[in-house]
Amino acid sequence: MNFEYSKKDENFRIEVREWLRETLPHYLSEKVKKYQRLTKEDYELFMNNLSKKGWLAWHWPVEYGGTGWNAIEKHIFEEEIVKASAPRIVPFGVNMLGPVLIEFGSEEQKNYYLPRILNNEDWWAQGYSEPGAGSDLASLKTTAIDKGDHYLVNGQKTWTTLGHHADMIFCLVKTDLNVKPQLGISFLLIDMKSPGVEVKPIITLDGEHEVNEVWFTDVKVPKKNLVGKENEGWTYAKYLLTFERTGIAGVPNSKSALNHLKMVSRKSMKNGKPLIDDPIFSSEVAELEIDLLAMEIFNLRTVSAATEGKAPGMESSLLKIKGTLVRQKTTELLRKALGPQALPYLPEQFDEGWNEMPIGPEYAGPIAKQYFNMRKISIYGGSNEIQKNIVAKASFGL
Amino acid sequence: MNFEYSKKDENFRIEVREWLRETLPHYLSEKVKKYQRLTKEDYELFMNNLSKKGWLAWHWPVEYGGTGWNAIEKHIFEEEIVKASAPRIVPFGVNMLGPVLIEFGSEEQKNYYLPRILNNEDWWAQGYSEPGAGSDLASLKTTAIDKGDHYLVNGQKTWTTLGHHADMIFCLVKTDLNVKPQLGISFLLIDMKSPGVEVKPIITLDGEHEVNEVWFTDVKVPKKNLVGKENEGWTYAKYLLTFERTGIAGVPNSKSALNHLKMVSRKSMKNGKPLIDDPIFSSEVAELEIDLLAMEIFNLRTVSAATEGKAPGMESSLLKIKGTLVRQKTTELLRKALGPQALPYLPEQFDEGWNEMPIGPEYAGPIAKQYFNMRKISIYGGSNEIQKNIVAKASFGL
Amino acid sequence: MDFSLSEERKMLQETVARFFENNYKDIKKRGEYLKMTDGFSREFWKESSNLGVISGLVSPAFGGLGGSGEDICIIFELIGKSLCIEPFLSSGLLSNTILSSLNNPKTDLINQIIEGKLLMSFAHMEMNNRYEDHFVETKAKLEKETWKLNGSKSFVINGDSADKVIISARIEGKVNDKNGIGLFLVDNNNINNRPYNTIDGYRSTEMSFENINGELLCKDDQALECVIKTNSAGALALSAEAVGIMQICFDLTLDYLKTRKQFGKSIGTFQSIQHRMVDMMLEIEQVRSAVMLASSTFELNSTTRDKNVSAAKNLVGRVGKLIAEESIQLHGGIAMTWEYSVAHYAKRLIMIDHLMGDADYHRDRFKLLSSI
Amino acid sequence: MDFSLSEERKMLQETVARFFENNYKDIKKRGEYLKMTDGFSREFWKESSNLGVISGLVSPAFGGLGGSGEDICIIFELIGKSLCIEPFLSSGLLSNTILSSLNNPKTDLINQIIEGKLLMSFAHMEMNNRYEDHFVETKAKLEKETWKLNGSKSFVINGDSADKVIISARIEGKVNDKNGIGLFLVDNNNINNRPYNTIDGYRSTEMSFENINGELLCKDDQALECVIKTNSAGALALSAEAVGIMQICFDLTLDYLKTRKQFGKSIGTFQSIQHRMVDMMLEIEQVRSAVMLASSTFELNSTTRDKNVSAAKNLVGRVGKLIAEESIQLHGGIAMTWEYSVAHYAKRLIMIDHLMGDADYHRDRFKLLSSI
Repeated sequence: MNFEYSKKDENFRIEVREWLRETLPHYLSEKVKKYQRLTKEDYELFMNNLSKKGWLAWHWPVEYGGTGWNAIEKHIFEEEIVKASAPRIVPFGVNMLGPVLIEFGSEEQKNYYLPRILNNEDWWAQGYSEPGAGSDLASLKTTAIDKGDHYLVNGQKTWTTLGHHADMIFCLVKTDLNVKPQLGISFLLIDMKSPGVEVKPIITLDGEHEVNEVWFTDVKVPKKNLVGKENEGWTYAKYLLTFERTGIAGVPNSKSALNHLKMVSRKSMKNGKPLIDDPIFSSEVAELEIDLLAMEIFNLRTVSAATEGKAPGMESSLLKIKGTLVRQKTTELLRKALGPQALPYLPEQFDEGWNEMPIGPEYAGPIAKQYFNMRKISIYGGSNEIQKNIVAKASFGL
Repeated sequence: MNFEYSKKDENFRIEVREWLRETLPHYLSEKVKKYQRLTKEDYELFMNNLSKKGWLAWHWPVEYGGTGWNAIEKHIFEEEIVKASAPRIVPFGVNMLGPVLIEFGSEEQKNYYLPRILNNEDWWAQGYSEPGAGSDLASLKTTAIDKGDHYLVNGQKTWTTLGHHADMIFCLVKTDLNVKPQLGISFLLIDMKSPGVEVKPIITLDGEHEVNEVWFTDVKVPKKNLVGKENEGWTYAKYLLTFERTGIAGVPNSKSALNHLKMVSRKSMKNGKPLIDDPIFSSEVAELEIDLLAMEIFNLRTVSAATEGKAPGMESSLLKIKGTLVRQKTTELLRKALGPQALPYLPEQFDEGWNEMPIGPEYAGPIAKQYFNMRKISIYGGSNEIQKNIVAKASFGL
Repeated sequence: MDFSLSEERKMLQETVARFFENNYKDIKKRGEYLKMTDGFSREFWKESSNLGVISGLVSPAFGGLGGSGEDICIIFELIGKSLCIEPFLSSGLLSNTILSSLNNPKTDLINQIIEGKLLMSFAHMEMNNRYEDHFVETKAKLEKETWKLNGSKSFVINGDSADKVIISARIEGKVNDKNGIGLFLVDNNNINNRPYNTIDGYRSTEMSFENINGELLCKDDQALECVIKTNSAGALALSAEAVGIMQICFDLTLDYLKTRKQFGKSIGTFQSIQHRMVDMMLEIEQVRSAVMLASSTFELNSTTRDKNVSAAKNLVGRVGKLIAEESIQLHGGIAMTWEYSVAHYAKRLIMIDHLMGDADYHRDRFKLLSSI
Repeated sequence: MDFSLSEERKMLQETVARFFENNYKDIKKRGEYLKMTDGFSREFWKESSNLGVISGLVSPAFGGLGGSGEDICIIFELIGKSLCIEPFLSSGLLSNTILSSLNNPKTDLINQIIEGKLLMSFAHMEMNNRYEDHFVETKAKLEKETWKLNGSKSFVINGDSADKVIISARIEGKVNDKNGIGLFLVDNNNINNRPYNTIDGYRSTEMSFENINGELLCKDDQALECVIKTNSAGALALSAEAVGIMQICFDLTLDYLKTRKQFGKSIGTFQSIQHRMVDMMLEIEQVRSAVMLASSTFELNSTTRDKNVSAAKNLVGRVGKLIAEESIQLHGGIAMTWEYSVAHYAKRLIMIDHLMGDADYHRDRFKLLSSI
């Protein structure tokens, strides 16, 4: 056993870090650090840079314009992006749709869409969840009726992240209503400018607009926009959901959040002493750090196995569960660290260019908001309960 | 609202306390305090005293020789018994069978058995659990075949507490094998001296012999030993299980254990200072004390409602769950408090008259043993999981 | 021993419950109130006064109709259930507690508050004060028989709309000294206010002031005991509020579990979910019990009072987190939306742990008071 | 980066695994060994030596065949799986670690241990020492060029059967001083032993001695560093042992859940049980990961070594409790019996937290070493 990165890996890390230092604008990393709202342009700037560098499609095989990186390299890349406080890479086109098209798309679809994704020309959204179907995708209600040369789509998608920026959306739709729930689903690409598509914002509990409802009323979708075979969308959906995700545990994010927590608890005072000197608070921080340390190794074990071609199975689910718990615990301790300073909530503080005096220390502003926002990570992408069901089914032979 | 005991209640408490002080031998309370093994005679001495005083059948109505106490008085009685370090009252005859006979027994059974219970003449055991039926009593396998004037009993009971002392056992047996599990069960009184009855000790994980297997091989049981009607034993069993139990949360025991914990953590040293000065350890003790304080009120609320004739429903289950958690947490902290002193295990230390030097402080001896022993309380009497099922079914309308 | 409410209190409970239900029937109404100038509805406040809800927080000795620990808890549990954002805590409870605890109680002001004519607030917290009763940096000095105050106060609940403010200020000693604190009555016109909303939808303000006049209400031991008692009253009220919120969170979750279907069954039929609901139910009963104890002993000696309040508030902090997080998790996505009420209940429940001492603070105070 | 074992180590693993399985195939066999004079089987120990298991704990530099953090963990994980009670910890690891860490390593003694001819034990703990490395009351004084030892030692694992004992004793300073400690080699014949079994079925002893001769092995900084290193080695080994035990507990529980029926279904089909099994599985993977980290960095500088060992041992303490308690609870009654093996695994798992520093001790040490 040897947990050290190879010289080659270390060089790769330096390359990524240097590139980020050179190309990521200071104002943008500052916005990310301060949890300010990112504009469409902010995301696009970063993704265009990646595209120019040839690093946008970091999960793709080389022959399609991807990087061909192994799992360790991907892991390093993800770590450095978070460390540099870069915006997150909007994953819907490049990380989610891309691999599905590469595996199941027609030549025409590949030739048309893949270069556009590589060049960051379309903003893609994901149309999986529906109001009645959260983690249970089999009970979809959105229908696509065969009308000869096109489908007529009716229904509603929800939790569409950044859908208000999107040019295109890939959707799971019902094309056969007379079969068992998991059959009769197809995978459709829909132009957001089509007549009958309507995007309605969902304001989340932290007062922010990031997710949306997308409504379809008699939307015509050309047949060439069907991916793979009709009624086999469930297979593609599952492929996408289980697609190797080295970052599922969110180790880099939790590491960065833990460092932030340590900074905050050194500055927060309790009875005239830094909070970090409080034996109980520091013990909570220490055990969280130990959990994270263990999870980092668990994650690397899984990543490392993936480089040897072993597909992560229930490990992905376990890492998703632990990853969300650790991340949420970090936001909880941050909130606790602030004491009463967690109360004030100035929505305008998260706008670019806001330069009033904050209330209390500047770091305090986003913390309670982040705590509530982070409740979502154990719900979306297959809730932790669903992950447990998956592990039980796959591993226990029950 | 008023949480104070009435003057009348306080006087009653003094009466019980005085009586215990006068009648409970010092050697016996010392044995209890030191967790030494109690002999059959130890239990009987205390129960005979209670019998003479007219307090043994403390749950029974006055007309049957009971005390007629209300729930508050019963609660006080239970508290004082624990505080005085008296042996526990073996509950099988007086608390379990007694109420069932009073409600469902024949006149002949009442006239014969109730006085014998009142006078502590028979040692009763409980024959509910079977190897294949723990919390799920409906799947019993012990059979009683109708042979005209008697039943022929075959099968095996398990977890029979103190069954090696018993003269009599009340059993649930199958009298009809052709109906749904919960039907076809009868409630039978069996003489332990009958040919074909065999008691085999079960040694528990702490090395102690308290529970037993009881085997029945072609045991003849006279028909007059059937309680109530044939095949309706399930009703009586449920009656017994839900019979008003003021003590289900074990508040007095946990209070006494908490005091013990405080004593031990004042004497245990960490880095040259009493462990109780360690902020983390003392915080665990404090939060446990708060939980117990809340549970005591929760318990009193339930007890108090019972005096007004409101039968405790899901409260019993909730109190059972919380009561076991609090008690187990106390034993856990006791174990933790000892550090390495928890390791030595001298079985002979729990024999009467043992007077060698203990290893480490005298209080250390029983603590690890008790921690392991107390794992049972969340398993028996309907495991905590079963209690949760009961609450969910009864209260959620799901 | 008696765990039931007296007939009068049952009536109070029913009246207030009906009143809140009619005026806070949904979370949108609350949102509208919140957007008003003061962060609450003056009209609702006036009606609360007419109905005697405010006077329910004040002892008959000072013209009220209640004021015991039990009364406070009855009203605040209902405040919790309706997520009411009116200044019951600042004016109704904290200010009245101080005004009535003085050697010469300010009965005139109390009566004006009860009548809904006067709003007041208690400005004790400071930016560097983490819940401590005696941590006061704000300075008071006597100039020609007039007390002059200098400094700033933080997180003053409904401080912006208050007509008068009670300010804790240090007459002498160091920031952390137990002695040397005074309480002063100040006209809010003289204070520089920076109002804002809190994450859970309440109005608060940062106050700063230079050389403003203050009327000395009490000082030293009396002032400290007054702050302690007031903060304990606040912690008790918030604990009762939390009980109300927890109950609503539980009920909303159970309702949702019954109606929401997944994999062809209502979610509530899944055993793992049921067991978590039982855990929630059990812990809510525990909190309810602790709050009952604290409320019924609130008039006893200060050690018993503060010890039992701390037990309740500590448990509220621990269980509140469980209930808030589980309510959101068991709902799933819908609980993450602004539109659905459970998020607002959960936010308030969590933030209650950041007011009047969090679980850690009260655990440590409990430790001290029960000599662990 | 490489998380797999080398071929040599895989072979070691397989050989040792097969050996343990053949000799510890059921819990009754262990019970028989335990009842022997020494609390273990001399025959088994001799075979362990022949097979090279003991030398697997010693570096080739001192005549062994392993001795790295990884080797230690491979062997102790298997010891955990078989619940082996042989003196691998006392003789095999702790004594050898000290003997090989000296400026003049005692290679002759090491070789005798490897060959199964010599048993040794490390007597460091005392009745009032709660895991601290430098807490030593036992006294050593130089009389006419001979070191004389006075005092008592507690919880000396397999101390009764040891031929020689290494005793930590204070040459100067106060009980809690970091300096002034010496390690001494003593003949066990001179020591008064009071042997007993521990609750988890291991042999331990209380030692007392008056004015006995000791050979000074090292003192001051070197002695302290030696104690720290030895205790870290022990904590690492126990952590690996715990991983093996947890895996068995999990497997036994899963097996039981599959076969045991209740309400007409196997218990394992109940969702609430499944979710708890997933929690267990996840936490075991966490512990396994932490132990892998600690084992692979055990040869690095002492800060890294001790920090990662403490992380692992802290997690072992926390997760061990979960696994032990859940294994018993999910089994139900049968786990409460002596006859069924899970109780013995659970007992050992819990008591591992009482050896070589508990979860609290190692959390505090982790805090210190990672400057939290």
